Amino acid sequence: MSIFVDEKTRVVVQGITGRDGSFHTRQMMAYGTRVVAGVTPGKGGRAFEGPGGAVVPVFDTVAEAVARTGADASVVYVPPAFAASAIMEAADARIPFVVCVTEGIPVLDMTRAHALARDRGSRVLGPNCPGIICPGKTTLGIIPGRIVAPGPVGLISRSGTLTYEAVHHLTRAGLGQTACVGIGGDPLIGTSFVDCLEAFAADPGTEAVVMIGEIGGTAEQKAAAWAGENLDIPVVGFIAGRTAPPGKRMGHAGAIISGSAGTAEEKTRAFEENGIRVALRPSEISALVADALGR
Amino acid sequence: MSIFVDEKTRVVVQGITGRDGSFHTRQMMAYGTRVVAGVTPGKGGRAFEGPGGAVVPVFDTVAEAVARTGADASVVYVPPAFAASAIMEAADARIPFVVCVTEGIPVLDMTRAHALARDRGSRVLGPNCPGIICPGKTTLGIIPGRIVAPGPVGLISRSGTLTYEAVHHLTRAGLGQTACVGIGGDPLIGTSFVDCLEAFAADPGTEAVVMIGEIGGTAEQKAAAWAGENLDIPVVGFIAGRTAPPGKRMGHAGAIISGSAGTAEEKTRAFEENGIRVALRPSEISALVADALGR
Amino acid sequence: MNLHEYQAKELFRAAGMAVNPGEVAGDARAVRRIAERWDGKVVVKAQVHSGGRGKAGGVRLARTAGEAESSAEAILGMEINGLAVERVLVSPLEEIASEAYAGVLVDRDSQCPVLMVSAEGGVDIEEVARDNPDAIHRLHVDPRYGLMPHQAFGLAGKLFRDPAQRRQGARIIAQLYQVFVENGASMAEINPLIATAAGEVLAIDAKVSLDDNELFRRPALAALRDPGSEDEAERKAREKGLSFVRLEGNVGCCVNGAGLAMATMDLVKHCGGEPANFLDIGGSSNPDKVVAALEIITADPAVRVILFNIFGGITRCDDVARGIVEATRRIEIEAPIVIRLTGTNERLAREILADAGFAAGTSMDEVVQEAVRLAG
Amino acid sequence: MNLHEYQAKELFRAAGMAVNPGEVAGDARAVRRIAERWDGKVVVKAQVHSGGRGKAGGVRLARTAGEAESSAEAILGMEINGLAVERVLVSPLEEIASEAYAGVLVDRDSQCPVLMVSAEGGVDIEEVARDNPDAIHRLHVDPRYGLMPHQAFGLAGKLFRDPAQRRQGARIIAQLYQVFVENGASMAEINPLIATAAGEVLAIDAKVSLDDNELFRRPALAALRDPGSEDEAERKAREKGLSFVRLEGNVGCCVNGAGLAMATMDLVKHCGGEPANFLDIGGSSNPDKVVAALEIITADPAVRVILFNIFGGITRCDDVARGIVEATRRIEIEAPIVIRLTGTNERLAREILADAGFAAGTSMDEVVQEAVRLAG
Repeated sequence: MSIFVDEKTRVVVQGITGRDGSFHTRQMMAYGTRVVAGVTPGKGGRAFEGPGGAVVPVFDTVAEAVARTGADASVVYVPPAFAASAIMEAADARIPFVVCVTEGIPVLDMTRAHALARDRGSRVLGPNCPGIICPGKTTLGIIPGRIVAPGPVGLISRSGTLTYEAVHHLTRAGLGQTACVGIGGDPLIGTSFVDCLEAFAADPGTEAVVMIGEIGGTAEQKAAAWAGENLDIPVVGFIAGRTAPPGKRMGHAGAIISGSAGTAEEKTRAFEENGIRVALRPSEISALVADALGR
Repeated sequence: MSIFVDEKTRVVVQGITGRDGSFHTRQMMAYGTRVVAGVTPGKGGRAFEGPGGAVVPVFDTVAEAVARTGADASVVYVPPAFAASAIMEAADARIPFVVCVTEGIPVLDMTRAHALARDRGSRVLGPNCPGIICPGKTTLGIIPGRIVAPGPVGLISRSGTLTYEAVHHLTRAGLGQTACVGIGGDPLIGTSFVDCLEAFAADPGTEAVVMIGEIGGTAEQKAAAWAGENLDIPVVGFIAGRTAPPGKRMGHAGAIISGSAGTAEEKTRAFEENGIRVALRPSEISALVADALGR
Repeated sequence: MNLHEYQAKELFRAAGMAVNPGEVAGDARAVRRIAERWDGKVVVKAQVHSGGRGKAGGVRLARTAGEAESSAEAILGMEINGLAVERVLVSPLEEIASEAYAGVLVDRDSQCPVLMVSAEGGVDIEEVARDNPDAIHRLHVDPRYGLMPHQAFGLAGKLFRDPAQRRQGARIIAQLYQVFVENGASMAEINPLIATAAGEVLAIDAKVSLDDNELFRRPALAALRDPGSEDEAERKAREKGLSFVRLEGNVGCCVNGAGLAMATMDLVKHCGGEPANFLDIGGSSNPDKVVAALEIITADPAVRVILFNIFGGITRCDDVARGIVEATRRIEIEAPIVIRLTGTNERLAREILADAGFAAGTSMDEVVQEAVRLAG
Repeated sequence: MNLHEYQAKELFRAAGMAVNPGEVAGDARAVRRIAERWDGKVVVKAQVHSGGRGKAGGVRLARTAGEAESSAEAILGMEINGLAVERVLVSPLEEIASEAYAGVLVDRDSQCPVLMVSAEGGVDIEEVARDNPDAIHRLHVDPRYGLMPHQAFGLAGKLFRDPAQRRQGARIIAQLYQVFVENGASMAEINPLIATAAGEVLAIDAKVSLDDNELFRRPALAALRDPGSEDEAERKAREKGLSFVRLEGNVGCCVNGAGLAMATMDLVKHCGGEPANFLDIGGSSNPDKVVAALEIITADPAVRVILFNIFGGITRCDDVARGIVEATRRIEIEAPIVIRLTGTNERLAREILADAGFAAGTSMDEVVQEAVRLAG
């Protein structure tokens, strides 16, 4: 099983003719994602060549792409100056699920984009996220397909490569995944840990969840509280940034400790208080999951 | 019976210390309206003296007034430059029913105010309207209490004094009212003919409806179509402005014929096509109502 | 309040829009000098608050400066729909490859600004709306978000196929919306929005109406009002806070409330008369307003009878009565005055009127019939 | 990007806010001349990107111009939290009747700007938040509507009882929000917002942080960056598009991805070592970035070992390998380099490294342990 998307999801790629957009569109198509349309303003009418001779029509606007192809999810690979507008365009075209990979979008732009997405009933994943992969089914974003495998574990993470590290260990330990979701490293993200936990809770295929958090904000604490209250499958946690100094932005715009909130200690405590076992090294995650699943 | 408000409605008056606000607050209180609070920014803490020694507390903000008095309706007597903000304040304080008497509010201000009212779930009556009176129960606005009487007729109108003219005839003919609603003469109004028709349709006390329209827009046509489709009590109509020239604003900002839409002929035809008998003179309205009610 | 084309274009330019150049002049010699700057190849356009300028001969093309001068001579002083032309706008001729339309106004139903574009520009958009409604594309702008870039780009795609022109069109549409919002307009329009032979997208006409209710906070815009373009009586009424529209008949009407005023006009007509005007003295009780109203009505030589129809609510009948008495003292009124009064302070009003020798009825029907009879 | 107080105050003044006057100077003689203008009764404040200026002695009051000069001498050249003070702001002393706080930032949970005000101003707001959280009043601003007048007036009521001061306070709160939004700030703060003895409401301090992601479209604001206030290595990293934070240890870290970079630091510590830095080379595959990263890391004399941890996704391992080889050719690197590579083009990367005499592991745990061992 999977969450949010599956093999039937029809994907439009915004910024398909750009450097990142074209590269990752081919990667997604090679994995099996149904990329049905691309959008680049001013390049409507062209055809994008995917792997194996597959051809994807390019449109000027998302609305046209939806009208002509029935796309029901979007992936945004658009430079930061225009990315919030691209999300708003997708939401305004009533795309129900929008993945935004772009990093570096102004936060005030995102306050408006998130507001419109809420008004239009669109779920945004990200921005500044690697996307979502449902092993064996579909991938939207940039998570490398070769490190995942189908199986019973749901994974949620604020980061990109750290997610790969954890998934890699899981896959090598024979613990495949229902879905791996990178929710993004920005302070304002459209899909939270809790949103993903709810989705995994409703997915009969998911038997355990891995949550990979980091310093900054209180999203992990909320997720832990929610899991403690509502989730009856085991959760394994990891928090990056135990050695990060306060007040410094650690790469991700969201990874900054302000005041006493947002430290790794606080988050670790919240995890443990809610029955979530916390790995101290990425390599420990798979062992804790195997243990929790009784394997 | 009544619609939207009744004798239990707790009213806050915005602009209570102003010339119009204070005069009409006393009129409303004299009629029996439960005026529980007033708001004038900068005058919080004062007391407003109503008729018969009654005292109304004045607050700086609507939020305070609601918190302290449980007000659940507002009447706005605030100059046009600040009236849209006053409506937004009321909506933001989650007042479910807001009457705005003020005339001359910039239309673009009202696009925002109406949007917020929708977002916050507030119904706005007006602006540029005389308000609503439920004979024997309550009055919010400026409709003179002495011309109405309780009875089975619901009245909806875009104008003020023309409403009085019609009500006056009804009352003298022994045809009292459940409620008389002035929806306002502006192009953008919060409560439409259809909204009022729906409310009257749900009110068991209303046995006939009078709709007094005028040139400009297509609200009367929509109301006629709705009534033809949904209403099983008789409706009597009147349209003002049969002699108005096109392209000229007849007093009300909304009363302007543009193109072929919005003429009195179009509206009269829409009424008649939907079984609404149309009076050619205000004085005919009561006779048509009496006839429709079989009196 | 309507702006002249040249004023509207200034607002467009201030927003950075690509607008064709132009200069305003009030006499034909000046037009010749301006036209020389563009080799005489210009268009001379009457600046007047009226549609159908072209059909009325108020827009002329010239190939030489001399032609421009004689065109200006023909246009200046011309009357278009009763309005004298006092100024012309002179602009260089553009080579037009295509003509489109773009406009924005506030839509009553959605309560939002609505942008309208059509690839059929340069013609009366009302006609397009009637004859070929599918040629007009509408977009409702959510006032909470304003016009979003993809929306402007989407609309521009209805007008231009060439990507560069589409981008220019999108920019102009966004600027049109910006002008509309930032100046408190009730309507803003470009017709035509052209692509030139060289491929540039350019606004070569401009029409902006401002929301009168916005003017109090926009003194610079309020100052653009052209007093010469307004009917004298309507101007005076506006200054006195009265709503007045001149009509063709001979029954002068003075009513409180716009709806009742229209209904009164209708009843005059229904009884076989012809109203001379729409006049709403508004809700406030002020004898001075009544005096001003009577001055405006009696200034119209066609008026044979003056009809008051007052339903007192906020308006106090005694204030109206005092105004009538005061006016008859100050100005010579030959036409008979017929009065209907009911409502607030009605009794006091009747006493005041009786002291001055006036009677007043209570029935609108009866009084209107009487007025029509007197207008004979 | 943090602004200095004097820069933030300029933004406030541009929005029309009532801000106390002040002038910036870089030497004590100039401070004396400035102070004379206000009879010597001034406050001299270090302009440095650090909190706790007062506690560190960076804010001094003077009663005479001479005192102002000696205060400036004491402050200029002082180090506050490792940052040298190069400029002071000189302002006249105000008679303070009350001190309040007003600030705005974007709230993660509501995804809206949130305004915070407190009648307890002039002190560390974090302390107030901890010790007396009820003294802080929060308002979420719906970004679709912006700050509405009643909201600003409501907040001002938490600060001022006097109606005139409340109105002034509401105006300043609205202006603060305007500065925040119009300049793309991530934080804007007035602490304290005072009422003077004469009853005026005035911002006498100002703190603004700009969202780095906004700077590309705000060149005038980007130009306000004070290069002297930045760590040299952090400045260079920023210019090269790297995320870098200097730490205290001796294991230089070079990682792709912020989360993995933090996890690597944590693992270094977990294995008994101390990371010398956080460094994320980002996702793009670019040998030049790797060279720049190595230059920055090796410029730190404390570094005893350099640890690469690369999980190739978008990042191509061969690009990183090329960068390492290239850097060792261009610069002298004494510290041993320990490499972990896995993912995209891993095999090619190993070949490139082997040709240059480097080995690379595949296990993060093993390689980190090795690096810690080598750092000794």
